[in-house]
Amino acid sequence: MAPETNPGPVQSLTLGKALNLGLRTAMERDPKVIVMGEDVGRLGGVFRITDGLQKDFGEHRVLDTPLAESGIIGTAVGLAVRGFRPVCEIQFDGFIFPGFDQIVSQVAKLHARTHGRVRVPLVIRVPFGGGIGAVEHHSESPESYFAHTAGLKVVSCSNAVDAYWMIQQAIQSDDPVLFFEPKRYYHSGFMKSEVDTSATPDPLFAARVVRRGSTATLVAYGPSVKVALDAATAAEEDGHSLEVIDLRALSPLDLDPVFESVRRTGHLIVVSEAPSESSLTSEIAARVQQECFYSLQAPVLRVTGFDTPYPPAKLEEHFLPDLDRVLDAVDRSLAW
Amino acid sequence: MAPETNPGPVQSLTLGKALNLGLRTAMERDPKVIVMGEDVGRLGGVFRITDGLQKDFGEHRVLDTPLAESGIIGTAVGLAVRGFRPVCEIQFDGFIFPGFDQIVSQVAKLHARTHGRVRVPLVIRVPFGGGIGAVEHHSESPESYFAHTAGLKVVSCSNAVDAYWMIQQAIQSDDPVLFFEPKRYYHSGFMKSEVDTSATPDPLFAARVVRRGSTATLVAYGPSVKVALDAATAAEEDGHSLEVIDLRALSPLDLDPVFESVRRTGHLIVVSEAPSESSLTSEIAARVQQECFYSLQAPVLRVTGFDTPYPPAKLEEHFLPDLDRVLDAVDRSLAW
Amino acid sequence: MSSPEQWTHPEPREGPAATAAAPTPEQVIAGLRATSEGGPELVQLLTPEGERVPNPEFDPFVADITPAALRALYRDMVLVRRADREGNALQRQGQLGIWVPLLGQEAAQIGAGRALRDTDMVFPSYREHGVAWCRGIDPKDVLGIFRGTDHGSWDSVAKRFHPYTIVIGNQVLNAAGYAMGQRFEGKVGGDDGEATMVFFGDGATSQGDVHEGFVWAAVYDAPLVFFCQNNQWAISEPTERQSRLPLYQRARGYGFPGIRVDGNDVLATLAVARWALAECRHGNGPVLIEAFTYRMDAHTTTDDPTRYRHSDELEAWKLKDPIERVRVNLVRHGDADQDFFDSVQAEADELARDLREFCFAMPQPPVGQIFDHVYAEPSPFVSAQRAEFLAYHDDFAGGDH
Amino acid sequence: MSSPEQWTHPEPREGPAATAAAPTPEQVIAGLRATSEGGPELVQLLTPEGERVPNPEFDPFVADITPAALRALYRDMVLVRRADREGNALQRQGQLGIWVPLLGQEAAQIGAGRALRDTDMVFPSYREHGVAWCRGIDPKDVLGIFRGTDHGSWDSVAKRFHPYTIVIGNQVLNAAGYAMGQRFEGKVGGDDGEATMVFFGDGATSQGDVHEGFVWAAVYDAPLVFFCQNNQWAISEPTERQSRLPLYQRARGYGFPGIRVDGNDVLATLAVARWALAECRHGNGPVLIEAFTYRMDAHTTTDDPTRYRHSDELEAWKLKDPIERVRVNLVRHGDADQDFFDSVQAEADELARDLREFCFAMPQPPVGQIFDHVYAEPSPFVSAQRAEFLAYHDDFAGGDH
Ligand SMILES: Cc1ncc(C[n+]2csc(CCOP(=O)(O)OP(=O)(O)O)c2C)c(N)n1
Ligand SMILES: Cc1ncc(C[n+]2csc(CCOP(=O)(O)OP(=O)(O)O)c2C)c(N)n1
Ligand SMILES: [Mg+2]
Ligand SMILES: [Mg+2]
Repeated sequence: MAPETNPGPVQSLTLGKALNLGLRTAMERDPKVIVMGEDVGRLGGVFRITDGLQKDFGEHRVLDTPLAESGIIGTAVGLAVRGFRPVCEIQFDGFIFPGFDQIVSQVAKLHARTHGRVRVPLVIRVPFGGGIGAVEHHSESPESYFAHTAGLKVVSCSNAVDAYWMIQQAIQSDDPVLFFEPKRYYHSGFMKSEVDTSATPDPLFAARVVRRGSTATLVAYGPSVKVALDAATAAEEDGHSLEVIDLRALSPLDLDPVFESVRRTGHLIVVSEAPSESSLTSEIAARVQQECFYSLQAPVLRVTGFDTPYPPAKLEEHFLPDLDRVLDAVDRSLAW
Repeated sequence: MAPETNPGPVQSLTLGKALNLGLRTAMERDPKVIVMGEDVGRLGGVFRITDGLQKDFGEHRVLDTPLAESGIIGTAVGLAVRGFRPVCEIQFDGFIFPGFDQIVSQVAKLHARTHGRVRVPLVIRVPFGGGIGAVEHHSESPESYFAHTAGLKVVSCSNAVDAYWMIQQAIQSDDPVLFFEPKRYYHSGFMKSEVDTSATPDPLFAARVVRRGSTATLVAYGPSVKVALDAATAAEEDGHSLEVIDLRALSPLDLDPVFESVRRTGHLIVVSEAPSESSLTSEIAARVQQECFYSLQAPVLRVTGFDTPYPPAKLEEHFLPDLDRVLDAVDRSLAW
Repeated sequence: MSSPEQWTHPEPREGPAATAAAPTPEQVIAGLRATSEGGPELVQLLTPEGERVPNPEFDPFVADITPAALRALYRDMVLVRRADREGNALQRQGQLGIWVPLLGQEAAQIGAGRALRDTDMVFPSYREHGVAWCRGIDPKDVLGIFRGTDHGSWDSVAKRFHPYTIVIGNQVLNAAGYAMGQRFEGKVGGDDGEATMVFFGDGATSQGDVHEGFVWAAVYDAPLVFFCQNNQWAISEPTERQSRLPLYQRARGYGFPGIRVDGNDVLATLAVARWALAECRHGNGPVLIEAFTYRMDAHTTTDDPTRYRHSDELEAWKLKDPIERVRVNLVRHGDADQDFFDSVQAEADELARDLREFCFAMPQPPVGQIFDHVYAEPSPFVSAQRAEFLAYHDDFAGGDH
Repeated sequence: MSSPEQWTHPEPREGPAATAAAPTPEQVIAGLRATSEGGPELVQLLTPEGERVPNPEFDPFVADITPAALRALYRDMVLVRRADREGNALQRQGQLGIWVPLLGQEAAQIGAGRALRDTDMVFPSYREHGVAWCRGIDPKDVLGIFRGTDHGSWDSVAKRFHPYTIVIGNQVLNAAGYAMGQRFEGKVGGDDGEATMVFFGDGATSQGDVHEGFVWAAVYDAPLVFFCQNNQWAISEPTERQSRLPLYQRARGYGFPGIRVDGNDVLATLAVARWALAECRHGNGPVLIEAFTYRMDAHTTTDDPTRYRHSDELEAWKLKDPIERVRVNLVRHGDADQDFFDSVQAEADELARDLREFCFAMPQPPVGQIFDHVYAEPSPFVSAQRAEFLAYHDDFAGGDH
C-alpha cells in the first residue's frame, strides 16, 4: 500500500518492507521496471514482498504469471531484450531449478553471445535459506550454482538497509543479478532498521566489515550474518575479538576486505547454510589460502549445512550453522 | 555390432568402444538395464557410444526418446522406481540443464525422501569438456553443479580401461551416478588401451595415482588427466618429478591419496577445464589446505578454464588448461 | 459467454478471434470462470441436489455401486474430511508447521482413489490425503510431512503410493516413466492390466514437465491416467492465468482422450476414473481427466484467500458440496438411516481423536536422521560429517561448551 | 491409415483406441509418416508440378505477388541454397568446424522471412540462414558461428533478428516475452501492429519450454507466430518419436489456431505467414504454423543420415523440391526467360565466391575476446583473469618458457 502521507527520508522498516519500498521506488523511477512471478500481483507474493505494487502500477507491470519457472525467466529474457527491466520472483529457493536452463544458457550468456549488443538487465529474486519450519524444497541455499556460472552476478542482503538499496542497485545493473533474500528475517522485528532513503549507499558488489575485531575473522552472507554477529558478541565474553564481514556480493566476490582482515587476524571461519562440497565457501577458502598463505595461522575453516538434502523441519536447527558451531570452529582455529 | 567371434579377455579398445562394450556387458548381465536418450537407438548416439545396442537388445531396451532432457531424466526416475536401471545419455554437456530440476529435486532426493525405501539406480552419461571445435553449449564442464548436490554421486573416466569398468560399476551402483566422459578422447587412437575384461577393477569411488613423483602433485580428472600426464613428462626434462593423481570420483571425493601425496611433495596444482569460481577445484583446494596445512610449501594452485562462457572454438585452445599453463603453475608453486 | 469450443479454432476463420479468457462477474459469483464452463462437457451422475442423472456411457462403470457401496463412499469422504479438519486444527494449535487442506476435493479424491486396484501405482502431488486413505495409508503416516519429522512414513513401494511431490508437476514425468515400465514388462493389454495414476493441479498444467509427461505417455502408449484436480486456484491465481481453454482440452493436442468430470460428484469421478483406468489396462492410454472441483479452504494454513477471492464464489461452491449430495441421495432413497450417519460421525470423531493423540506424542526425530539414507551405499564424506557432528553434538549435550 | 482426426478423440468412444502412430512402409517410401498425412489439411498454392491451386482463403494474402515478385522469391531461394551449399563445401574443406544445412527448407524460410516486416522481431533457431537472408543479414555474418570465431556477427537489435539459439526450444520463451513486450507497449491492434516470429523444429515441440511458450503467449495474447519447420527429422528421430498427431494440432489444446502449410511451397508459406502475422498485429495471436517440409541433407555435416533413413524417402521428396516448382511455374507462364535464370545463377555463383573468399580471409579472433562482454559492467575478477592471462600469453608468445 502506498503510504498515505509522505514519510520522511528515515523510515523504520523490516527487511521485507525495505525490499517492498525498494521495488516501489525502482518502479516509480523507471517505467520499464516490471515485476513478474507466481502470486506476486493480487496476493502481493506469498511473503508479501510485492504487496500493493499491482494495485498501484497495474497488471501490465506486476504480472501474476502462469505456474512455470522456466516460463517466468524465459519470458523475462525476451522482455529484457525488448527493453524492459524485469524483476522475477521465484517463490522459494527450491523452485528455481525448472528455470535453470534459461538462467545458465540464456540469462548468463546472451550478453557475451551478442558481443555486448544485447543486455539482460534482469533481476531474479530468490527468498532463500532455512529456519522457517517449512516442508521440503522451501529452505534451500542454491547460491553456489549461480556463483559458479559465468555471466551472472549474485548478491545477498542481510539487513533492511542493504535490502532497500541493493534491490534498487540490482535493478539498475545492466547485468543479470541473482538476488538472494534471507527469507527467515523478512518480518523479524529485530531486523527492523532505520532506513535513510536519502543516504548514499555502498556499491552493490562490495563486501562490508560489519564488526571490527582482531582475534579471528568470520565471513558470512545472507541469513548467516546474524549468526556470525551473534557469535562475535558471545565470543567477547571469552575475550575473543571477532571481525565479521558481510560478503554481500557472492559473484564476483569482493575478497579484498577479507584478505586484509585475515592478514591481521590469521584465522578465518566461513559460515553458510549451503552444503559445503564444491560451493561458495570452498571458493573463499581456496582464494584466501592462496592470497594469505603466509598470514594464516590455521587453515580456513568452514561452518556450513551438511552435504545432505535439507532435513525435515524438526531437524533443521542441527543442520543450520548456529552460534555454537561457529564458536566451536573459532576455538578449533585458534587452537590449531 | 556384436563381435562375430568371441574375442579373448584382452581387447584393444578406444575409450568410446570401451564404453560401448561396458554398456553391452551390463545389458547382457542384467535385463533391467535400459539405455535411453536422443538418437541413441538407430543412430547409436551422435558419438556412437551406444552403437549396435538397439539392434541387439531391441527398442524397449534402447529408447530413442522424444527431444527433452527433463523428460529423459524424469521418466528414467519412474522407470527406476519400477525396478529398471536406466542409463540416460545427455547428448552434450550443455544440454543437461533442461533436466536440472529432475536431477536436483528427484534423482538426488528420492532415496532420502523415502527413508531409503526407494532406490534410484540410474546413470546419467554426459559427454563433457572442450577441444572438439564445436559450437556453443557443446564443450561445457558442468560437473561442479552435481558435485555440489547432495544425494548424487559423480565420476569421470579418463581412459579406456576405466571407461569399460566404471560404466559397469556405475550401472551396478544403487545410487544415481552422473558419469562424465571426456568426449574429445572418445575416438583418439592414443587413448586406445588393452582392456582386460577378466581383470579385477579398482573400486568406482577411488582416486588413483597414475604417475609417481616427488617434486609436486598434480590432480586432474577426465580430459585433464592427459594434460597433467603430458606436463609431468615434459617436466622431467626440467628435473621435476611430478606425481599425477586421477580423481576418478568427483563426489564423494577420494582425497586420501591426494593428502598423502601433498604431505610428501608440499605442492599441489589442480587442473580442470571448468571455470574456477565455486567449483570442484575450489573444493579440493579448500580440503587440502585444511588437511595438509603444515605440509603445504605453497598454496594450492588451480589451472582451470576461465570464469567466462566457453569461447568460440577458435579460442578454446587458450581457454583450456594446457601443458604450458600447468608447468607455469608448477613453477609458480615451486618458487612460492 | 462464448462456448469453449469457439476458443479452439484450429483452422483460420472458424471462430471469433482467439484471445485469453476473462470471466464475467456473473461467472465468478456463480463459482465459474471463463475456462470453467460446465454444461454438457461435464460428466455428472449425481447433481448437487443429490439426483441421479442417467448416463448411458458411464453408468456401466458404476453398475456395481449398491447402496452399501455408496454408503462406503460417503464414509470415506466424511472420514477424510474429518482427518483434514483435524490436520488444520493441529496446525492452528502449533502441532504442525503447515497443513495442506483437501476440503472440497473429497469426491475427486475418493472417486479416483476407489477406482484404483492394488496393482495400480499412484503418484500424488501434496494434497492427496484422500487418495492416500484409499491406498490404505493411515492419516498418521502423512502427519510427519507437515510436522516436519519426515517426508511421509508410508511404504511407497508396498502401498504403490509414491511419496508426496512438492515441486509442481515434476512427478508427472516420474509417473510416465513408471507407466512405461508397466508396459515394457507386458503388464498391459487386458482386463487384468496394470495402470498408473498421477495427480496434479490446474496450476501445474503450465509446467514444462507436465507437457513432457503428455508427450512421453502418448509416444510410448503408457497406461497412465493424468488426473488433474482443477480446484480453480493455484494459490492466488485463477485458472485463466494458466489457460484460455478448459484444461481437459489440452489432451487434444497430443492425440489422447481428455474428459472433464464433476469432481464434486464421487460417483461420476469413480465412473470416469474406472473408464480411464480400463482404457489404460487395455493399452489405450494415456487419458487425461480434469476433475472440476473447488478448493474450499485456503491453499495452505499459511495462505489468506480473502486477499484474492470473493466470498460469493465460496458460497456458490458450498451448494455443490461433494458430501452433502451423497447424503441427500442416501436419505431420499432410504438407503441410509440416522444410525448410519451417527456411526460414521462417531467413527470420524474417533479417527480425529486418534490422529490428534498420535500427533501430540510424535517424538523428535533423532539427529542422526539428517545423514541417514542420503545414499544407498554410504558416502565416506557424509559418514565423516555424521560422526563429527554427532561427537560434537553429544559433547555439547554433555554441557562441554 | 486412419485420418489424423481420428487420433484426437477428446471424448470417450469417439474413435478407435488412441495409440502411438507408426508409419506404413508405403508412407515412408512416399516421404510421409503417420504424423504427416497431407491431404486437405495442408495449405498449398503451388503444386510440386508448378500448378497454381486456387485457394479463396489464402489467395488474398498473395494477391500482390506479380511475376516480378515471384521471380524475386525464386532468386531468394536460389541464392540461399547456393550459400548453403557453399557453407557445406567450406566445411568439407576444413574451413568451417561444422555446417548446418537448410537444403530443402528454402521455401519455408523465404516464405516466412518475406512475410515479415522490418518492425517485426524474429527469434531463429540455428538453421534459419534463409530467414537471416530476408532480414538483410549477409551470409558472411553467419559464418563465424560455424568457423568458431564468434556467435554470429550481425546486429540482432538493428536487424530485429535475434542470435541463433542452439539449446533446443528455449528461444521460444524468449520470443514469447518479447512479443508480450510488444503488446505491453501498445504496438498491437491494427494494420501497423508489430509481431514476433519464432522458429523451431519438429523435435523441439517435445521440450517443456516450447509448451510454456504456448501457455504464456496464449494467456498474454502475445503477437507471436510459432513457426515450426517440420522437416520430418530430429537428427535420427522421425516425427512419430515426438507426437501421435500432426504437430499443428498441438495448438488445439491451448486455444489458438494451428495450421499446416506446404513448407516446400513458397507462395503458400508466404500467404499463411502473412495471415498469421496479420492475426498477431491485430491482437488475435498467437498462431502456430507447421511448415511441412523435408531436411534434404544431413542434420549437420557431422551427421550420417544413411544410418537411419531410406534413400527412397529422399527421392520422394526430391520430386517436391521447393525451387523447381517455382521455376516450372515461371517458365510455363512465360514469366521468366533463360536470361533471368542465367543471371540468377551468375549472381549465386558470385555470392558463393564472395563468401568463400571472405571465409578464407577470416582472421583468428584476438585472445582477449574470451574475456570481453562477459558482463556489461566488468567484473574485477574476470578482468584480473584477463590481465593475468594476457600477460602470461604475451610472455609465452615472447618465447619465455
Ligand atoms: C516448481 C514450483 N513452483 C512453485 C511452487 C509453489 N507452489 C506450491 S503450490 C502452488 C500452486 C499450485 O497450484 P495447483 O497446481 O492448481 O495445485 P493446488 O495447490 O491448487 O492443488 C505453488 C505455486 C512449487 N511448489 N513448485
Ligand atoms: C536441449 C538440447 N538437447 C539436445 C540438443 C542436440 N540437438 C541439436 S539439433 C537436435 C535435433 C533437433 O531437431 P528439430 O527440432 O526437428 O530441428 P532440426 O534440426 O530438424 O531443424 C538435437 C537433438 C540440443 N541442441 N539442445
Ligand atoms: Mg489448483
Ligand atoms: Mg526437424
